[in-house]
Amino acid sequence: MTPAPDTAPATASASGQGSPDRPDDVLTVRNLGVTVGGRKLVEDVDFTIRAGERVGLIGESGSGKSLTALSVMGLLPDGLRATGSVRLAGVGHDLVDADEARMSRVRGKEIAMVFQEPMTALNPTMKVGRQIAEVLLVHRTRPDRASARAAAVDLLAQVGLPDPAAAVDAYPHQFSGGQRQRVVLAIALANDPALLVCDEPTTALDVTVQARVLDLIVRGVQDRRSAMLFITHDLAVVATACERVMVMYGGRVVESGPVQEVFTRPRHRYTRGLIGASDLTAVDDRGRLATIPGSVPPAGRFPAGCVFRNRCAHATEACATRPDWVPTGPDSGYACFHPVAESGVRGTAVPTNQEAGRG
Amino acid sequence: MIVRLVKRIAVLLVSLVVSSVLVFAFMAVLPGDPARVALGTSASETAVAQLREQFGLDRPFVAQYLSWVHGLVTFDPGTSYISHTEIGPQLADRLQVTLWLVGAGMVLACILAVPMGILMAVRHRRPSGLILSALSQAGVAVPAFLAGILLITVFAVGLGWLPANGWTPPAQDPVLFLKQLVLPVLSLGMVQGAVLTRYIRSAVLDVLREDYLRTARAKGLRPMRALVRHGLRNAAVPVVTVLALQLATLLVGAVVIERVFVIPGLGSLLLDSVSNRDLIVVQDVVMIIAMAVLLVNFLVDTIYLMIDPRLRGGSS
Amino acid sequence: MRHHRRPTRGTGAIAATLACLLLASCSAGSTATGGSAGKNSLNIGLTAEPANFDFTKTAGNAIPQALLYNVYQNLVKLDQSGRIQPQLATSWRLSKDRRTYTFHLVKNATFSNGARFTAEDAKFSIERVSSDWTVAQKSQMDVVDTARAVSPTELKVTLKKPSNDWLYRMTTRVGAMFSRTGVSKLATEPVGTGPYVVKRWNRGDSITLARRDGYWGREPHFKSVTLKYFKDPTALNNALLTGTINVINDMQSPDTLYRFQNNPKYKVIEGSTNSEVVLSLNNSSGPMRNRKARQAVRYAIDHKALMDTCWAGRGKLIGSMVPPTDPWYQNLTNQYPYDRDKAKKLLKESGEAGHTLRLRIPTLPYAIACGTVVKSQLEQAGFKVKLDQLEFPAAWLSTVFKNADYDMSIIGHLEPRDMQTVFGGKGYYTGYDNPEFRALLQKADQGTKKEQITYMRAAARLLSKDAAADWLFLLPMLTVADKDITGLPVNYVSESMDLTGLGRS
Amino acid sequence: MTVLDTEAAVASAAPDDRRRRRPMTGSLLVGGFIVMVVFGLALLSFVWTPHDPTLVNPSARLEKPSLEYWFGTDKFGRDVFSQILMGSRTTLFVGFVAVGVAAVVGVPLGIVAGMAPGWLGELLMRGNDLLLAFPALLLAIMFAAVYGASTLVAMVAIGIASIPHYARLIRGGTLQVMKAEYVVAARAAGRGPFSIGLRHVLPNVSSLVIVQASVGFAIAVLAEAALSFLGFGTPPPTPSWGRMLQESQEMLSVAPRLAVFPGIAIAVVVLGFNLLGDGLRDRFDPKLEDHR
Repeated sequence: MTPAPDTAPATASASGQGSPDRPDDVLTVRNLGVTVGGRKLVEDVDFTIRAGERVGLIGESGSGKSLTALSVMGLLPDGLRATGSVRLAGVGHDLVDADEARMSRVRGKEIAMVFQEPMTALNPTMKVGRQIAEVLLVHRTRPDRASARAAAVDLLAQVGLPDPAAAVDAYPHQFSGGQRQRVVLAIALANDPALLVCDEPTTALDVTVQARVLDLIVRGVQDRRSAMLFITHDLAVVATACERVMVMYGGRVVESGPVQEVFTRPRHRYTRGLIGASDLTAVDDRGRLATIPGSVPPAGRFPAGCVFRNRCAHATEACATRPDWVPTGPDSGYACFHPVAESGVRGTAVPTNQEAGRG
Repeated sequence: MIVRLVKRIAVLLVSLVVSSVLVFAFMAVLPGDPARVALGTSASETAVAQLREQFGLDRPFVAQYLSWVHGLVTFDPGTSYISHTEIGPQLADRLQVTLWLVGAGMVLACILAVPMGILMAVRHRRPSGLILSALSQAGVAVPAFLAGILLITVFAVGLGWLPANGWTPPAQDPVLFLKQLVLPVLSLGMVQGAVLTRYIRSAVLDVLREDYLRTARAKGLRPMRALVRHGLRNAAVPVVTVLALQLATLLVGAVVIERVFVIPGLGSLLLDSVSNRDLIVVQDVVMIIAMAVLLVNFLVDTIYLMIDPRLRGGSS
Repeated sequence: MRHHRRPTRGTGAIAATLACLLLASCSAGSTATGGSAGKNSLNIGLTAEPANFDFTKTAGNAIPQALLYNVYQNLVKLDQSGRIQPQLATSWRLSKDRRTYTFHLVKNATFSNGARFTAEDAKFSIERVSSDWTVAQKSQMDVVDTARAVSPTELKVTLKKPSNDWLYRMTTRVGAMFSRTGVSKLATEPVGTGPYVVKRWNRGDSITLARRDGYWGREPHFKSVTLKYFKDPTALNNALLTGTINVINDMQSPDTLYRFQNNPKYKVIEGSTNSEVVLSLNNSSGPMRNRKARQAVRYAIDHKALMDTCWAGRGKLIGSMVPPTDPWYQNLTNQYPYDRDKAKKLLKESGEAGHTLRLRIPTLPYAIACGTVVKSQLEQAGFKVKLDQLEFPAAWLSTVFKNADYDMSIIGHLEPRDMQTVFGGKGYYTGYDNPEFRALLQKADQGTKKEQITYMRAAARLLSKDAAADWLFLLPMLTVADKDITGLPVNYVSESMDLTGLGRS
Repeated sequence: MTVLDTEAAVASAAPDDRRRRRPMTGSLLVGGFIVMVVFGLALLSFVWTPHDPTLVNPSARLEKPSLEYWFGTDKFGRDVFSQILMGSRTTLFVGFVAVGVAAVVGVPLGIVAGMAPGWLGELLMRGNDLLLAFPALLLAIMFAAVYGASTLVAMVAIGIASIPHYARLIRGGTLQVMKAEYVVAARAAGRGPFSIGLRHVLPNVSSLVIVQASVGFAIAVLAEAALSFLGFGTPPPTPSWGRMLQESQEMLSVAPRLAVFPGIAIAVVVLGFNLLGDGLRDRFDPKLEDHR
């Protein structure tokens, strides 16, 4: 997770570009940027995910976390361009700027994705069994329709759908949102991907089913020894599902590290605010919940220098220049001129897994 | 599903009855006594009265309406006031002509519009997409009869490749039939195609924004294949609705092309009958068109009912 | 709202089929241009299609134009120069008291249903006019007292009073000879003694006449003649240019005539018709009752400029209701020469200047063209004119013709010798009611040939002087045909388009 | 619906304060420009035309374009340019009548059908669909037969035939608005249906109406041309592009320019209104869009 300007290739995990550095590195992102018409929506994002590792990516709406995920998938909307480098273990080419023919061989096989809206992510006019079978047939991981169908039944059983043999012949509208998300998950896990990207997979679901779907995702990933990049704005979810977390704001990674460490001892002022805002037990003198003042600026309109400085109570003139990445461990660090002192942290509990405050 | 089907059939029947009443009532308002027109300018009042009696025009409206509907239902619409000939075969002939014209025109329109519309949607931000889009906009803006006149001027009168106008029943001379069909079908197909292209573009654009299309790509389908496998089926729904509506509308809309190319279709029968005050024929033609529109809409509805899994179930 | 459906495999199949179809037709199209008739057949382009084949009950000129002299025959017929000639009668004689005609009929004539033509059929046909016909022309037979078949080949017709006009009318539709056994389906299956029979009728498109086997007279050249109908003059031109038809009979777009005149493939014939384009004035009500106002109208119109503008200068300025092919024709154009100042003065004197005149024209090419010019010219002379376009025939007939709800209209009166009908009858839409005029017409009808001419001329002059209407011009007969077509009629003076003389060189 | 994050990011990345970044803003500009020019020409024709457009001048028949006659003259010697100028008035009249009739009836109908209880809305829409059974051209021909051919009659017919399209569209929009929380709140606060329709629904569906009206204008102009061609449109001597085109047909071989000028005028105006409609549609929420 990494640095800033051209000065430091200083991250522990990163050294040089090209193929993954270590044998168990699954995804290596270097210097990733996303631009639209000259505006930078995401810039200088560097990170690595190792095999079987579950990494969370949190931030408010507009922080660029979804764009980061979509860049990895090569599914940016029309008009948006990715720069930098995204390498996947076992794939001989860079995913950025790869042509559709190459990307389509990777998607669904090496990387798979679970989307936010289960209600619309499935084709309403196709039986779910065929939709699952399709991903197997496209990548020829099953030789024929019959075996693909059998595999689909199996997958539906794995994601805990009742009566999977009947479910393959049902249409999406016959399922509830949580059930549909399981179908989407079944599609994503069908080819045992090296990396699963989840974009707020539980946000649209009822609170009561969120935990179960989350549990299924984690189990599915663990069973396959797949790596996971998990995008959410819900800190509790990250705490439950991930080992490591990256905090994004204004299109940049502002802090990263093991979940426990970042959530209990945040260094970046933004991370601190975020955690404070999701702590429903902490109120101020007047009995109000803590919030981050101001609102997220429109993309590309973040201040120069530290992107958070216009909402930060601690900002000084120094913040007008860009803060360097300060590594604090092999996979952790932050970019802030006025970090929270390591000792002076109020003991903030890791939020429990429930509908926590949203950015 | 059966309940829905029964409901739709009931709606269709009620619509048919209501529209037949509307048509009949409208005809009653039309100025110009058919008997007078049939007899010419200086026929005596007694002769006119006699003819009115013969046609049954002196009966109460309800009786006239009922016998008209009876004629329609039994496929025996009776005899024209003006031509003194059976209307049934004439309607069948004219309808056949127009169906050839409109059918071939629509098929051509589809052949042009489906690939164009998809291409325009897929490339809607690229120069090629914009150029196609501009072309289709221009196509929509040109009146169909102007296109027809230009085609005649160039290909018939100028180059002498094809006949300028006329109609020959296919059974009489198939080669001539085809030759005479080309230009009218072209002018109809191009203009309709341009209109259709816009609809297809917009439908495909809508579908391209759908999440399930992104899901399909995330599965590893290439964009075109994802669109074909997952998108087109869904994009087809609004397009087919429009297509059905256009098809029915064209039954009379083709009259302009029929006029340019001197084709004895349903539209020109309508025009002739209106100017001759051949009211029964006018009534029948209008009713045929209304029936066609209602029927086609009903069929489209029913097909959706059969195909869309979401409509099939209990919930809407 | 409706929802999603499966893509259509069926569409693909249909599409492929049609693609083949289009390809086939394109390649077929490149070999030849179209439905040009073979050597033994002829295609003629016309404008007004008959509604049916029964002119005894259906008004209009389209039916006699197609059938008379071709399918039906008369005892006597009218030739190109307007003279009466024998047809089914070999000769005829008029009694001294000018009331009894004796016709000697051809011996070997048969109807297309196989029946022989005899004097009984002639008697039947004449009597049938009064008993069964419904069209306006039936009154032309009112003058007949009795018709008697003296022998199978001799017919005696006695009139109630002498009438020059009656024999002339026998050349028109009312003189058509029907079979006693062939009048049951007149609307669809006409039975006559002529050289042609109706073979096929593609309604809305064409009528095909076929040469009849066993025709009693001289066989016409063409085995089959197709009459193709075009509502639009441009389509008619294009059809000739692309070889779909061989002849345009009575062309309605004179501005385009030059295309054929300068082309060696075609010949153009300009002849005369009976069709006076009349600016009819409502003599019985409204501002046009005023004679001075009517005269002002006549002075206000520059006929030469009008004809040049709306009919490309083709046609003839006549100034009266009499075409040059009638024996009593005289040029009356100098009675009301174009004089805008005089028109303004007369209009002022009439006291009608404040009224807005309703010029209600039918939707016919010449009427629309002339209406535009007439309105402009009248306005320049100080009239206020409102132009209404009424759909022809129905709306124009009921509004202008039947109800006389108009001040001015424009219509071509194309019936032959129609001065009597248009201005002599009571209740006619022109509303012209002048006993002196009617007396002149009566004298003309009952007098000798010479007297007829004298009185008809006097009547026409009176009509013109009264400004009962303004005669804009006489429509020309413009025939355009392939160079090799021979025997084309020059004038259109009878009700028939006589096909029997046509040939190919 | 879609990835909210991305959408928001993309939207806020657009210049200005538009809510969405949509392509083809050019269509709005070009369409708007053309429409403004037509309005300008129509206004100009009230104060100035080079010649009297209805004056028949036999001595100037079929003149070629010149300084005197910019677009030449027709077979009656009338100035074509002046007629085109005057014709723009007819064109606008045509559009306003057709769109006006359709909107005045269709919009309230759509709103009522959208706000009414289910069965009533259904009934209204069924009746509305019945109108679809009578295509515009058919209705126009019938009306012309009854009331005589005139621009007004023809366009009222076209307007009536377009009512169902407006009603359907507006009903769809109304149903969406009625689901919105502020409407639910207003209803909970006891506001009557009339007040809600006027204060909440109408303003929110007005963008739909504007888009549809722009497209409806184009349809009306084309319909006028077709009807004039059939002889059911604008009667002479009122200058109308449709009738000029019809009149020019006969003269096509003699003076093709007579067809070219009105033909281009019609095509450009139709294009203009269509582009304007597209552009406006792009600016407003695309999810509310319907297909004519």
